[in-house]
Amino acid sequence: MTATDISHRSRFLAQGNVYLPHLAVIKKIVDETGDTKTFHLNFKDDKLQGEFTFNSGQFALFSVFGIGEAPFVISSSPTRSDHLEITVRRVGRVTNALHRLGVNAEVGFRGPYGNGFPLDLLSGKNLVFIAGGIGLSPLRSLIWNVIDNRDKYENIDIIYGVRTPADLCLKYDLESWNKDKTLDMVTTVDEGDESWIGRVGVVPAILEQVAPSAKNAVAIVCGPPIMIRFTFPVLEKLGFAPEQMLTTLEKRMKCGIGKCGRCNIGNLYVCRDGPVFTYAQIKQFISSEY
Amino acid sequence: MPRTSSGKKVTNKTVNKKDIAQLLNQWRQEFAVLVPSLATGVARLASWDGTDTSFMDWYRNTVIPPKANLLPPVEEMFSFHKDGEGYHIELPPSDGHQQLIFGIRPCDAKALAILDMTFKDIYEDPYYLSKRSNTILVGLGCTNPYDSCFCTSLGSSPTDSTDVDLMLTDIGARFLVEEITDKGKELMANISLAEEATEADEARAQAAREAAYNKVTRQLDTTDIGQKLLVNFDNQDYWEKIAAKCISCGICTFFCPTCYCFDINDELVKNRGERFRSWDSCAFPLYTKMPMENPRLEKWRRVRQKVCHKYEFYPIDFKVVACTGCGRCIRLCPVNWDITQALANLPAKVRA
Amino acid sequence: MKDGNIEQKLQSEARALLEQGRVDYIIGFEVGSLKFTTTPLITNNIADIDRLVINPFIVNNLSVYLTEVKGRVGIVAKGCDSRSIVSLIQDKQVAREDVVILGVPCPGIIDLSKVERLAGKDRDELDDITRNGDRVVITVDGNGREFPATEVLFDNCLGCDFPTPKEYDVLLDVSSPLVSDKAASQEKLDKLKGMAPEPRWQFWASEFDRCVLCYACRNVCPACFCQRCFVEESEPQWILPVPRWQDSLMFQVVRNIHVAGRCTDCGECERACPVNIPLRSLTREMYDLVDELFHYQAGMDKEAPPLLAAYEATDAEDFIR
Amino acid sequence: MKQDLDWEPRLVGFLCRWCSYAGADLAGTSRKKYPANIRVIMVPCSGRVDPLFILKALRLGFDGVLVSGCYPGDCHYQTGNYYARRRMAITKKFLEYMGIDPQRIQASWVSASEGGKFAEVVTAVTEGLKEVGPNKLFADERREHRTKTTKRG
Repeated sequence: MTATDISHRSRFLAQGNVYLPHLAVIKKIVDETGDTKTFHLNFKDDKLQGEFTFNSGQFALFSVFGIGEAPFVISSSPTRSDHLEITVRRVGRVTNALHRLGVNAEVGFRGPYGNGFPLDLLSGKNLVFIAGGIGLSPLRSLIWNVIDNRDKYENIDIIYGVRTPADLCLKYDLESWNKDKTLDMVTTVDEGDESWIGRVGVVPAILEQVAPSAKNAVAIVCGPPIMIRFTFPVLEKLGFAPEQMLTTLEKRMKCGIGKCGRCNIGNLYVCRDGPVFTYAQIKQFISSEY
Repeated sequence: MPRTSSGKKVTNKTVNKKDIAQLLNQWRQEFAVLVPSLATGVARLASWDGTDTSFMDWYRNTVIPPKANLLPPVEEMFSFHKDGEGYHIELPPSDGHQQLIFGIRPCDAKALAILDMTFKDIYEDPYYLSKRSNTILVGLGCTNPYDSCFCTSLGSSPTDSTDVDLMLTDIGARFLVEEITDKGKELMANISLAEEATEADEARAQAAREAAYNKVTRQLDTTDIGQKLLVNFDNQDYWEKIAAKCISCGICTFFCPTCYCFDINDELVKNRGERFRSWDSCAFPLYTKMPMENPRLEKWRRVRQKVCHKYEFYPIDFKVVACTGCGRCIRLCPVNWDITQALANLPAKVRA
Repeated sequence: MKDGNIEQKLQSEARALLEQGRVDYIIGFEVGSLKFTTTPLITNNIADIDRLVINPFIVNNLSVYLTEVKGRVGIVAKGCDSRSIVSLIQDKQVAREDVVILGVPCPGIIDLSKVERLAGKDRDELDDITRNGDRVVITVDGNGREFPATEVLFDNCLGCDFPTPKEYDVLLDVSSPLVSDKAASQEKLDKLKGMAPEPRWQFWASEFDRCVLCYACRNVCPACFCQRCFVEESEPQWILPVPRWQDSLMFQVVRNIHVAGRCTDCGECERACPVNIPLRSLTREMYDLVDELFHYQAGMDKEAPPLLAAYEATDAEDFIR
Repeated sequence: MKQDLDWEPRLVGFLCRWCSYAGADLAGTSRKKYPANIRVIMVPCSGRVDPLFILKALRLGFDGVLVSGCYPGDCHYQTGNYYARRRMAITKKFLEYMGIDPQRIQASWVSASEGGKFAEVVTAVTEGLKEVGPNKLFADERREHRTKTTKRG
């Protein structure tokens, strides 16, 4: 018996033991904000680099050997680059250690794990991306994927909020999405400064102002738990059904494959059944478990 | 009614209790034999020394559950070292020897069957499963369950043979031996000291099963328990009340035969290091702590997780309650937190 | 501590405290779910007060709950427990005016593992255990056997100097004599001190080899009130939080140093340990060391600064080069 | 104690930056001879030394630990060394009770002007460690019954 069917997912290329990481090499490091960096990685083994596949929204466990492992959603799109990207904010032991690494350093990689975004379900829909802070990074792979298959989707809205202008991540992406006439992009900050000319206000409030139509639409939400909790009610008000709301969740994680416990919301494990969930799936537990 | 294990048309055997050492020695030619032992200062399954069968006098159940022999409190996952070419990863040497666990209780054998589900799910867990597939279980029915035992409330019994390879039932001077699996049959194939069970032996075994069953006095009503827990999920008053005296230690989970949660940690000394996995517990605040927030910072949320995981979530995933009623959590708790009491007081309905 | 009078007095005091709104919660003991056990009762409900008991099995040091129960609290405290409360006051974890101490003069608590050893039976196989002054009667299969109480009391009780709380708001009974046996209380420690250093170290190595890092010792300990523990959350990670004997031992040694001058020898760590590590042989040694080196006894003076947050110019330094 | 002839004890010194570290510096600049067995870690004050540091050094296989600070009354932070003194007293005694030779855990007061004393202390401590022998306290890997379950009985 398996609790979850994973036959359709891109799967970890195990070397006989699912806990053994592959080696990946840092090829490039981009400074995003004061505490956030984007790492470009290649597998050390060229053959593996060729064989590796993943779906937008899947995550992997990255090791700094001797410090530990942490999960990150792969933020590059399978449609674009020949390398993997992750965007990492420095908040804990492993992320601190990652930030200390330089180009050519080796890290461990286990993945891809998790379900990724349901592209079938999104196809033909209006898409509303709603992201807060570093929460843009887990959506980024899907956004590029959608842009690269633009004809498969209807309208695209992106609402992105951060605390202050200095916290804007992935500015190079924001710029190109801003220029892209086939999508609508709104950027907001909780607190502006003299140079800020965009909107000011928290994401749920701006969402209410932008008021995207729920008709034939799917909203895809990622951000800090507080933002997620306040965004769903606004979407409901706008007429989105729980099945039309997707989110990708983050929890403390150790194994990534549904065994170590800890990342569950009810009987659903973020690693095994997620990280992408519909609001309908997690609604009954989210108030007190996230 | 007690569950009898065999509907099969096989003749059971008997072994004289006096011959147990001889029997174990014969098995020891082929397997690493583990028996209930106090040699390390606490009751656990440990390597048999070849002579000591005193466990027959004291053994009711081990303190450390048999899961520890398959999912050890700490084990090395791999080691790594760094040189001019980068990192190299190495698995610890594996030891394919078969082990035979003698005397496992039905509740604990059932617990291993429950653990199998998680460790086989999605991606196979090589550390657990390699040991598991090399393990033979010789069950020993209980004659004297603790007052904290409640296996009969969970569809099992003190003499249940469902999850073992070979089952022994105490019938006085002898054990009735039932060959449950092919592995069990093989175990008995060359045992000359075994005799065929007579009808009187079978009758005695049946009486022993019934007697043991009736000795389990602690009861837990598990009817609709998952549904009741679901409607009470947000009943914070209830959870706060039952969690109040919990001290958030790891005893009830570490010593639970079905709890499997683990942590993973690295250690590095100069250019060499190891990755370990070790038992972890949902009772610890750190278990779910993320740098910026913790979804289970408050104690009642952690107690809720423990209870719901066993009685609500595991049944959704695997159609079985992840509790076998072994009673360790009740016996060992420093503040006498009692899951049977906690669940007995679960409100049937909650105000909307 | 056997008759119903003390229980009645406790219940009426506790009820009055709740009724008059002088406390928000009562922390006491009620009958446990297993034979011969009690369990903590933490309640703000007057209807629960009838369940409060006092008997020879009130093992827990309830002061461990003081740092988490919100509001003003009425708490049942034996001698050692009341010292733990004072120690928490010294550490500013608890304000004196927020606790009403319901002091129990303690004649010593019965150690069930000792009873089991004497009776040759497990706790649940015993009919009865009755304390009568300096005697205890253990009844198995209808047959009572009498033993000196000193043979069944906890080691720490046998060595207790302050069984009656010094700090209290209500004393629930007149002081009752504790049967003590200082030699028996120190027996395990003396045996260790008689050993050569190497076997002594090996002894501890093998004891901690059983440790599974369940942290029960830390979590039952009122002196371990830190919100974050050095063993789990420190950067750098000085100790790997995995149960190898080396790490478990280091954890326990440093824990002992952290609770030096706070530990009242209540013995809860050893009682809680599910794998029988003789932790009191560490905590009591530290207790004695602190007394010997600094003439300091934990939890005796609520105005005094904590031992390691203070110094005397005259502190011994004969060990310093 | 019998030991490898080539063996030299390794000692970790936690030296307060204001007195003992300066004292060690002076010992160096004034060419006082002392054994090269010490690895120095500068700490802001002897009061900074957590007993955990001492245990960690022993856990890593160092043979001894020296904590050195300013004389009582001379602490740069007024009182840090007084707290250190209490802590060191119980740490040393407690570890001795557990079976660790007290020679392995040493403390000294060395002022910034006492290069000579620093050299003497390190020499004496090193000699003491030679008597005690190599630290094998934490070397023992036990727990076979937990990590290798399928070992032949």
